[in-house]
This record gives sequence, structure tokens and C-alpha cells, in this order.
Amino acid sequence: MEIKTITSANIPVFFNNLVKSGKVVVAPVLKKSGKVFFESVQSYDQVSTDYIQTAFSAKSVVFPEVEELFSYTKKEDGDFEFRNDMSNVPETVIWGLRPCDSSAFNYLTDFFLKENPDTYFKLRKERTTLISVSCAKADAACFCTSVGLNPGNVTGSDILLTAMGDSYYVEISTEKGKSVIDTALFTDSTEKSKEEFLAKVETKFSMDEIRERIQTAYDSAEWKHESMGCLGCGACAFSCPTCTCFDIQDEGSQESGKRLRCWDACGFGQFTRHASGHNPKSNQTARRRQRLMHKFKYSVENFGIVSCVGCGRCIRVCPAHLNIFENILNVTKA
Amino acid sequence: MSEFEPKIVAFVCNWCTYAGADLAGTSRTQYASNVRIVRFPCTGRIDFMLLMKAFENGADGVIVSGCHPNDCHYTSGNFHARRRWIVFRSILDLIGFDTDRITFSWVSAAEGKKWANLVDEVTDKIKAKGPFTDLDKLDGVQLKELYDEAITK
Amino acid sequence: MARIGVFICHCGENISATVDVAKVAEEAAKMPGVAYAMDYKYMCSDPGQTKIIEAIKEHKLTGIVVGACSPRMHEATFRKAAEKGGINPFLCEIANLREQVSWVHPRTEATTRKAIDIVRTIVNKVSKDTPLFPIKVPVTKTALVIGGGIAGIQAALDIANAGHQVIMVEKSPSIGGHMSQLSETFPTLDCSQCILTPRMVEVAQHPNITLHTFAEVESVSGFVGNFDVKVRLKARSVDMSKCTGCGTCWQKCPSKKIPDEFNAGLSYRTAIYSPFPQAVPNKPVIDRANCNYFQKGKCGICKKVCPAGAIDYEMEDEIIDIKVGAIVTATGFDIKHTDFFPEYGYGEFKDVIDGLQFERLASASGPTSGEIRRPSDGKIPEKIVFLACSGSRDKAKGIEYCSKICCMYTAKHAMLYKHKHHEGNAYVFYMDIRSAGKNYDEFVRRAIEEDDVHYIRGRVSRIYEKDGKLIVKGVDTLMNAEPVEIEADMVVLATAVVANPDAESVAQKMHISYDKHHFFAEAHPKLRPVETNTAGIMLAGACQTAKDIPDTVSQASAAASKIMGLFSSDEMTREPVVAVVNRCMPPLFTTCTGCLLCLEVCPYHAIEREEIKDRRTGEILKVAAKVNAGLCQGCGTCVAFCRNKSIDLQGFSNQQMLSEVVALLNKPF
Amino acid sequence: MKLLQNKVAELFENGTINLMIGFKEALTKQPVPCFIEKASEIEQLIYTKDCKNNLSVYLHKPEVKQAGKIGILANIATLRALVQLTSENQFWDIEKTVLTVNDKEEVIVFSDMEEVEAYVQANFPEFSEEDLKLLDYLESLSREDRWKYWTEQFSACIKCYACRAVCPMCYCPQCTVECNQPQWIKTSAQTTGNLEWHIMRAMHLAGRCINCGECGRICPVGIPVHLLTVKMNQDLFKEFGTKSGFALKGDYALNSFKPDDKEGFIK
Repeated sequence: MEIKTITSANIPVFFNNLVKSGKVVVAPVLKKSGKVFFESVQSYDQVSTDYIQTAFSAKSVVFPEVEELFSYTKKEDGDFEFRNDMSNVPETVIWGLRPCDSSAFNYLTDFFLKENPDTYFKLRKERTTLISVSCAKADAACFCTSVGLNPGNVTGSDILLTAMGDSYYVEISTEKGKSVIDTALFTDSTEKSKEEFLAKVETKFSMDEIRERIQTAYDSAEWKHESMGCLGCGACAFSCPTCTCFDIQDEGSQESGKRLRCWDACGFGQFTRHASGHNPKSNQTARRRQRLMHKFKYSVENFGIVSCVGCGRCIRVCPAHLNIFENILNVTKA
Repeated sequence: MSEFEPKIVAFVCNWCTYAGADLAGTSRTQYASNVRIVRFPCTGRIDFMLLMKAFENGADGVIVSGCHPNDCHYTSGNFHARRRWIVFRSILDLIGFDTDRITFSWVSAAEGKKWANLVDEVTDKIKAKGPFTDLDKLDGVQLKELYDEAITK
Repeated sequence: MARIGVFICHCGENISATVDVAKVAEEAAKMPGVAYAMDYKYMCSDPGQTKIIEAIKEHKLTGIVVGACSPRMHEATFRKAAEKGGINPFLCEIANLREQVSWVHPRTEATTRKAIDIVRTIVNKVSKDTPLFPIKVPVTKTALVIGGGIAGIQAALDIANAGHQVIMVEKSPSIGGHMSQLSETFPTLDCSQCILTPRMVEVAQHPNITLHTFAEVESVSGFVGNFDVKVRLKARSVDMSKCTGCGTCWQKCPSKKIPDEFNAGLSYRTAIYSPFPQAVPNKPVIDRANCNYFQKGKCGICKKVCPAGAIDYEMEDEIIDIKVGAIVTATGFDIKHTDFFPEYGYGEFKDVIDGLQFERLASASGPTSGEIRRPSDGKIPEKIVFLACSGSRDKAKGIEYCSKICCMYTAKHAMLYKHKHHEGNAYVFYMDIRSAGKNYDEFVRRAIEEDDVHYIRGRVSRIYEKDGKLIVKGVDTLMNAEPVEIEADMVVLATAVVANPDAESVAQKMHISYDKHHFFAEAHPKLRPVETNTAGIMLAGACQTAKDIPDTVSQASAAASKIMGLFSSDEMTREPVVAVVNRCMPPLFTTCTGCLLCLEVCPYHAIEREEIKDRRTGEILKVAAKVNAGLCQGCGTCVAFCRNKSIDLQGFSNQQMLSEVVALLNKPF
Repeated sequence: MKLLQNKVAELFENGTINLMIGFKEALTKQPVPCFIEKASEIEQLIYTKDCKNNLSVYLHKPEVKQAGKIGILANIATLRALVQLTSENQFWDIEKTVLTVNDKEEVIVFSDMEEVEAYVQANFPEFSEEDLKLLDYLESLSREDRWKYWTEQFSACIKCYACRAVCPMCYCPQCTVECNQPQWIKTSAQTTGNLEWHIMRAMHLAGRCINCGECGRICPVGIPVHLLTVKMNQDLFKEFGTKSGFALKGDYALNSFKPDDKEGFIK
């Protein structure tokens, strides 16, 4: 860990230098709809700084909505030619993601690389640098502190920036982070703690208690009531920084086509439906339970981490205003 | 480069326009060979999604044709189709889809000549408009294309 | 994996002159799923068909594409050949290379390319084809005739004479219809009852005809060959098996002031009555709404006087179920009455009458025994004005159509009057004289030229009473639009022919369509004028539109012959090109949402509501649409309408149509 | 509020309902759907002008249907949805009691759907000014600019199908996009397929959409998808005089026709 400082005035210079260096820089942009999205940006002017959380996470950089796994064409001789060209995946910098989101990358990495590494994710992840910005503001949906994180959490980021008045506190965690630092702009840090500049996020529950109680939550009678409002849309899963469900689709004809990996959601009624028509998760209650149990129990069993980072996106986006921490509290009620 | 030869798909009903096209044949009326007919029992059977699929698969123009009002073999299939087209055209208009590329027509079994003229007119119109590329430009615009741009930069 | 055979026909030189047929066959051989391709001079010839049959066997083909003339020419031929070769005929499809390629384009590469594209499209379609089997529907060889007027009588007799059972349902107490009310008939002036009554009797006595008078159809369900009909036999209050028709009851009945429908209100009848002397059956009914016993609870005279003890006040309506294979709808028409015309006195002037009333005045069996006398004072009118087109062809009155029969009967009325009162004066106001028909125009000319009827081309704006005369104010458009005023003793309005007041509800019961005037709609105005859109239900007579007797009788016979055709075999075979609602495993059962909005879309009312029930408990698990294959004609309107593709059309399925489109565009044109 | 709560308590007591779908106040202070299964939960029930959700969508949910006797607190859009859905033969398998709170803050418990129909017809809402303004703006653009506007919007679509999930009229047990024999619309979220999805959605809702605007409100990427169906409804009224969610036995524009329907484009 290396600690440095950069003046606020130099932030745009740093940013624009990153663009100039030939990297694709993905940063939060305020859209007409009033929502903030990650987009490829050419200049710091386009970057939004006044937001609590982006509408969607930045996971699409390493795990795109639609990933072309390969394409094929029938040749003159009747044989097929397959293509799978990943060489053009560029070096990418994600700028301005919140500490919760960068910690989500830890989970994504475990999920895709721990066993049977996924070459697509691996390559994209290798070519991605995360420059996060600590949270100065939070809203009622934020609950990172309940899942063991905080608004100034450094894990997952290559670089974490924390605004401290007219300068930024810079925490460089990785070699990759170091490699993008423009030394002229950064000076060695002078002591000061970043804590006072961080948002205060109320703790909604004790993770230790939940960790224990969730073990028996599967049979809770509350699931039905807690899921009553769930309409089975995929908004929560698609906006979630750690949801990784996908579906493999072939598109094309006998002449040419491609195989695609597309985002999917365990909340969709079709997600677990068998070809026979049987569906082991036959109702929304079972599907909602699956999503929550996965975040708080199954991922702990499989990877040792809670895969909810408390970003609050699912709460903000839900058409029925379902609240994940309320749900969890209710189904683990003693 | 040779002249642009548009791909035109015609969705026609079996009883009037298909028979009209046959009549154009029996009377040896020559017309542009850019058209390919897909035969339906009735205009009422023509799903608007098929029109979309035709454009998605590379059609430059589409003709939809059936029996004149009151002449439907099934009495009212074309009336239902007409309402559907009114609504469909309106939504395409709002979205800004180039509705000039879809030509709706009534061609009866006796109108071989009208069929030939229709095909020629539509072929000329689409030739003048050029290939339909509005949809080709859409896909893969997301991050992938930006990456490609970044590489060539 | 499909093994498709492609057969390209030269059609002599009709195709090969502009299309490189060898090249088409060569390219076809490379298409996915194609196991064999060839070209031949005349595919439809015997040797050509033999080649197809042999190739199917030799190459174990599962489907074939014939690139030849239009499917409208030889589809049937090649499908038969396919069947002979051992494959389902619906796995044979035609690529139209003659009418839509070789005959309309010059010999160029583009033309050959088009031929190849079309073949590829059809190959793709065949690869998605599924075997289809003709639908067999058993036929109940009994016909229902609704309506006992001349249309119904004719149809019933024709069908019965062909050896089939007929059930006739007539809502009034006797058959005969409007024709029985007429005096003489144009253009021959023979007496209506003289020609009609023998037919009525024949119906009653025919061994193959079951007659239900004073009865109405309650509901119709089922489909062609297999209709289930409920018929309400209204309570006659007279036991038909005991009654001898002696007439004692109606002679003694004290309620004598009820307007007589048969005489168009020009006379009175009793509460227990038989509508007219020649009625069939000639047995009375009690008109309960006008009967003292039923209204006030006292009287009961008829019961006391009936020598046969046939009067039964306790009798109730009875509903009977019948099964029939086909139905003739011959429910007839009504006319507008004089009260429809404010300008002609709202029906207030007793001597302004309608055409049907004049018929009764002129009829020997009418209230005046055939003497034409004014209803008001019984005097013989010296001057009668006839107004043709009263209401008809008048948009302002909501009746745009021509009532067709009025020109002829007005001429007849004027003639009948003149024949009975040579010195009388008859005037006819008309718009145009429409007298097309065998001997019709001659008839009108005779009225004008021989019988001295004064025809005035123009309309009448007003009629009012003055000093016991009717002042008719009109205009003569052939005389410089000069106003005309006639002091008449009687005015006869040739009022518009309209649909029966209950036509709409009858149509809804039968599931047949009707126009905005509530006349029933034929399946096709030119080519299927006798059938309705509901297979197995035919139309006869003026329930379809205004008609005269010869037209009505012709149509009735046509309807009968359609039904005889249907009854000519025990089973009906239908093309399997019908729509089907999908079915899948529980708990879904079908993807159909049961919104049932498609019920309205179907021109043939072939879609019905189906309840999928638990076999043990009978609990309804799902409501869905169901296509009745007996009624479906395969237009596919429901298929394009269905939001989530739960209905598909066999032979033109979503899979087939979409793969055609995709195959078509796969390669550059 | 008390009036409403008392009424609902009464319905629970006399056994008319055993599940009440209504609104409560969330932590964020906004009204959110709530599901009351016990009398003790009734006090959370609220109704304000901000109760925008169309709760009728829940009546399709198996977990809700299980309750059998369902009370539903409906705003005007929900009432329209109930009328439209009844005309589409839904709800044959549940008993429902419909409540609303009118302008005078009176609680109305409808005794049958005919009463709901009469109320809807008497209080039929106009199109929202905001939607009309945006439509006017779009119509003032050139075709090419409209195309650009919408394709940009649709390129953001991620096919989460929240617009479908939240729509009371989208109740097909298997949507066309889930049909893969044939595959009508590609599963992947790419602009052409997204465009097709939205066109198809609009076509399927034409004349059935009851203008609650939920689809546009909840779109996680902010596409104003509801404009498409608003436009359809406007056109259908103009062309054929039909209104959706207006009558229990209404004319649905796309399953009926008039022989003299007018159009200006068929040659």
C-alpha cells in the first residue's frame, strides 16, 4: 500500500492523461433520465461527481451483458470456420466506482476464476484497472457497513481516491495501480486521516448474527410474505454488482452465427425451468429466497465471502420497493 | 460496382395477390426480378413480427398485399389486417422507422398488371433509397465497438 | 434429419427457356437437408410423377419440393404423387418457378438466382413441415329448417324428397309465412294461396319432415355435421293430439277484439285462434296475453265447449334437444309500417295503408272477401295513390337499399284495383322502375299501357286529410318538377322491406354474421351466396336481403342442394389446414392466456372457450381458447392476432413462415 | 386513513377478504405496496395521491391467488386495469373486493365490477400533460432524429423485462420472447432485438394499455417506454374511437373492425 496526495485541480489532468494514454476510460455519466451510468468517456468534463451510486454497477466491463464466445461461418467446402478473437479487448480503466463496487470485483474474480477459470473474464480482468472514489454521501438504501465494508474500503480497488477538501487522499493497493500513476501529479501524503471525509452509513444489522441465523432461514415462514411484492423482473440482478447468472444463446443459421453469453437472472420464472416443463423453483417465493440465500449463505459456503456489498441498488431499482435488508432481517427473526 | 439490386420480400395472400401474380405470369407481363413472394392463406395471417424479421434479415423493402376490402376469401381477414397495419405503421412512425420501405397494397386475382407495376414501382423506389442499413448499424454499438475504436485510435 | 428431394420441372421450355434449370437443381443439391435433386422435362407427366415416386423410395426421402408451375395448378397432383411414394402429402410443397419466375423475367443470371432462392425458401419450409392428416367429421343426416315460409317450405321439401330427415321450426302457429297473406302474385297473377297451400300440406304430411309450429330455436351449438340445437315448443294450451280442429272453441271465445296479424290488422280475431282457414296445422293456440282466463283467471269457456277435451291451461313451454347436421335459416322479413312516416300521417290516417294490408284487401280470403274497400268507411275508393320507395333508398330514413319487390307489387296492386274497378283511377309515384326479371318489365308496361295506371316520376312530400279525402302533395320531375296534388280516397305505401325485429338475436344464437340492417350475411357475396360463414348453416329467402318469390325459391333449392351434398356421405373430410391452440405439460397445460379476445377475430366463430379440469375433482385448472376444427377454415387471422403465439396454423405455421423469410434473405438476391 | 383502515378491518372480520393488497409508507417515506394477511397489520395501511403503483399486477401472481379472497386498494389506473382485465376474462379463479378512495377522501367498496366500470367511466383520466408534451416534441423531430432518439434509448435496454413484469396487461404465462420454436426475438440484449421487443410490446398493448405509466416509471435504465403505448392509445381513439380499460364488454380495437376503416397508405 502506497499513500499519496493529488490536488483537486490536478484530478482532471490525471484523468485526461489516462484517456490520452490510449486506455478506454469508463466513468459515471449523468444521463437525461437523471440516472448515472458508467460509460466510456473522452474527457473529465463528461464525468459526473455528484452522485451517491450509479444506477448499474461496472461489472459489465469484465462481464458484459452480451459476450460473444465465438462465431462461425460455413466455408465453400462445407466445413466451418470458427472465430474467437479476444485480442482486441483494450486496456480499460474504470473510474469513480464506489468502494462497495470495487470490493464486488473480489467476488466476481473468485466466482469466475477460482475453479475452471473463465478465459473471457480473466483476460478482461487483467486488462482492467479500478480507480475508486470513496463515498462522501449515502442514502437510506446504503448498507455497506452491515456487510463488513465501509465508505472508504480499499479492498478490490487498484487505487482509491478520497476527496478531502481541495485535495484527494490516494491509496494505491496494487502494481497495476502504481503503473497508471503519473508521478508528476502526485506527491507523498501528509499523515491526515480520511475518516472524517467519509459518509456515515447506518448499520442495519449485525452480520455476525445474520451469518448464524441464516443457516436455518431456508424454512422460515416469512419468505412468502417477504416475497409477495416481487414481480419477477430482473432489475435487481441486472443492476447488482455481484450477480453472475448467465445464459448461453446461439444466434444464427446453418450458414453463420455466434454463441453468446447473456446476463440472466435467477428471479426469472424461466431460469430454472426444465425442458420437461417442470420447474424446481416454481414460484417467486422460491426464487426470491434463492437470490437472498445465495448472497448471504451459499456464497459464504462456496467462496468464504458474503456476496452482497450493500450498494443498495436493488432497493432503489425495485418496482415493488422490496428492501433486501428488511427481508433478511425478517426471515432471520428469532 | 454494379448497380444496387434491392432485396424485396412480398407477403401476399393466397387468394388474391398470389393469384394476381400468377396472372401476371400467364399474361407474360415482365417485371423486376427483385421480389420474392411468401405465400400466406390470408393477409389476416401476416404477423407484423414477420415484417420486422424480414428487415432484420436483410430485406431492403417489403410489400404486403392481399384482397381488396370486401373481397377477402375469408370475408374479414383483410379488415383485421388493415387495422393491424394502421396501428403498426403508427408505432413505426413514432420510432422513426423508415415506413417508406413498406408498401401496402390491394391486388386482386384479376390485377396481374397492377402487381407487375407495383413490383416495378417499389423496386425503383427502393433502388433510389439505397440499401437498408438502419438496423445493421445498431448492434454491438455498446462497449465492444468502443473498444474497437480505441484500438484503431 | 430431413431428407428432402428437389424436383425441378422444365415445363417443356416454359421454365427452362429463361431459368437455368440444371443450375437450380445443382444448387438445390447443396442446400441443407436436401438429399437428392434432379430436373426433368415434364414433372407433372406420368413418367415425371413416377420419377418422384421412385426417388422417394430410393433415397428414403422425408419431404419433397417440386419447382414447377403455380401451386394453384398442380399442388394436388404432386401431393398425390408424394402420397403414392409413401410420404405424407403435406410434406410436398411447390416452388412457383413458372408463373412467378420464368414467365415474368428474361433469361438472366438474376432470374436463375431468383429460382434458386425460391427453391431454398420452400426447402426450408418443408424442413419445418409436419405430417398432417385430413380431418374426418361425422355427419348427422338431419337438417333443421328455421322458418316455415315459402323459403323454408321449399328447402324442407327438397331435402326431404332426397331422402333425408328434416325438422322444421316455425315461430307462429302455422306455416305459410308472408306468401300466404298475398292475394295474387306477379307477374302471372296466379293466386298465392292456390300455389302455396298444396306445398304447406305436403310439408305436414311428408314422412321425412317433423314440423314444430309455435316453436323457436333457443340455442345452437356444435359445428357442421354435428349441431346441437335446443328448440322451445311454446305452450299452445291446446293438446294437438286430441284437437280435431273443429273450430267450436274460437267460435265461442268471448275475446273477439284482438287485431288479426294475418289480416295485417284490418280485422279482429279471438284469443283462441287458428290464424287462417288454410293454416297448417289447422289447430288453434291460445294467445295468453289476450285471453281472459290467463289474464283475469275467469272464463274457461273454450275448455267447456271443446268436444275433444283438448284445452290444457296448465301446458308449459317445453325445450327439446335435437341433433342436426345442417341448418337452413329462412326466417323471412318484416316491412316498415305506416307509423314510420311522419310526413304521411304517422299511421293516423286509416286510409293510408301499407302494401301487405292492400294484399289482404285484394285477397279473396281477406276481410273484405277481395273487394277493395277503404278501411275507414268501407267505401270503394275512386282514386288510389300508390307510393313506391316508401322508406327504401332513403338515407335520411336509414334505409339506403332498394327493397326490390315494391316496383313489381305496386304495379300489381294498381292492376288488381283497375281490374276490379275499371272506372277507378290509380296513380303511382315512383323514383325509378326496377323491373328486371323474366316477364317483369312486360308486366309493368301492361299496367301502364293496358290498364291505364298513371305513373308519375317524383316523390310525395306530404299527405293530409281534408274533407274525407287524402291530399297527396308531390312533384312530377318529368314535367319540370311541377308540383302535383291529388285528392285520393286511399293511399298505399310500398314500405321498405326490413329485417325481422329479432333478426339480430337469431343471428347471435346461430353464430352467423349480419349486416348493419340486420340482414344475414352470406359467406361470399358472389361465390357463396347461399352459405353463411358458419359451415353448415345456409340462408334462404328474405332474411338475407329483400327477395321476391322466384329468387327465394331458387335460393331455398340451392341451400337444399348444398345440404344434400353435405349429406351425401357419412363423414365429411376437411383439409387439415386449421388453427390449433398449443398444449403442453401441466401445470401450464397451454401457453394460452385465456383472454379469449381471439373469439371475436375469427370470421367463422370457430374459437370457443375451453375449461381444462382436474380429471378427478372436476376443479377448473385453466381457461383457454380452443379451435373447433370442424368450423375453422384456416385463414390464420387468429394466429397473427395471438399475442404470445399460442395459436398456430397447420401448414402455415410460425416456424414455417419465419424460416421461409430467413431462408429467402440469407444470400444476396 | 382511519376510515380506510376500519373498512378493511371490517372486511377481514366478516370474512370477505383474507389478503389485502394496499400501500404502506416505506423508510424512504414513499408509499409502497404492502400485503396484509393479518388484522394486526392493518394500521400500516395508507392511501395518498402518491400511491402510484398499479397493484392489479399482483392479482396474476400465484402466491396472491392462493389467498382466494383478495381485497385490493385501487387508484384510477388500477381500476381501469381491473375493468380491462375483466373484459379479457381474467380473474375467473379469484374472489376480489375492490376499494378506492375518491377525491372527497371517501372510502368506496365496490360491490361488483359493474360499479367499478361506472366509476371508471365517470372519472376517466386524461392523458398526462407531460407525456403529451414529450410526444409532441418527438413528433416535431425529423424521422431520422426520432430514429436516433429511440435507437439510443433502446441500445441502453438490458432486457431485464421489468417493463413486462410490472405491467398488469402482460400476464401471458409464456411471453413471445420466451418462445424459441421459432425464436422471434433474440435473447441477447442488443439493439435490434431490443427494438423488436419494444415494438412488439407496444403492438401487444395497443388498445389494451391502461396508461398507468408503470413501465416508464420503473425502467432501470430510464427509457420512457410508456410513451409508445400512450401514442397507440391516442391513435386508436382517434382512428377507431376505442378506449381501453373503459368498459367490461368493450370494443377492443384489434379484434374488431369496420368495413369503412380509413387509412391513407394502402395502394
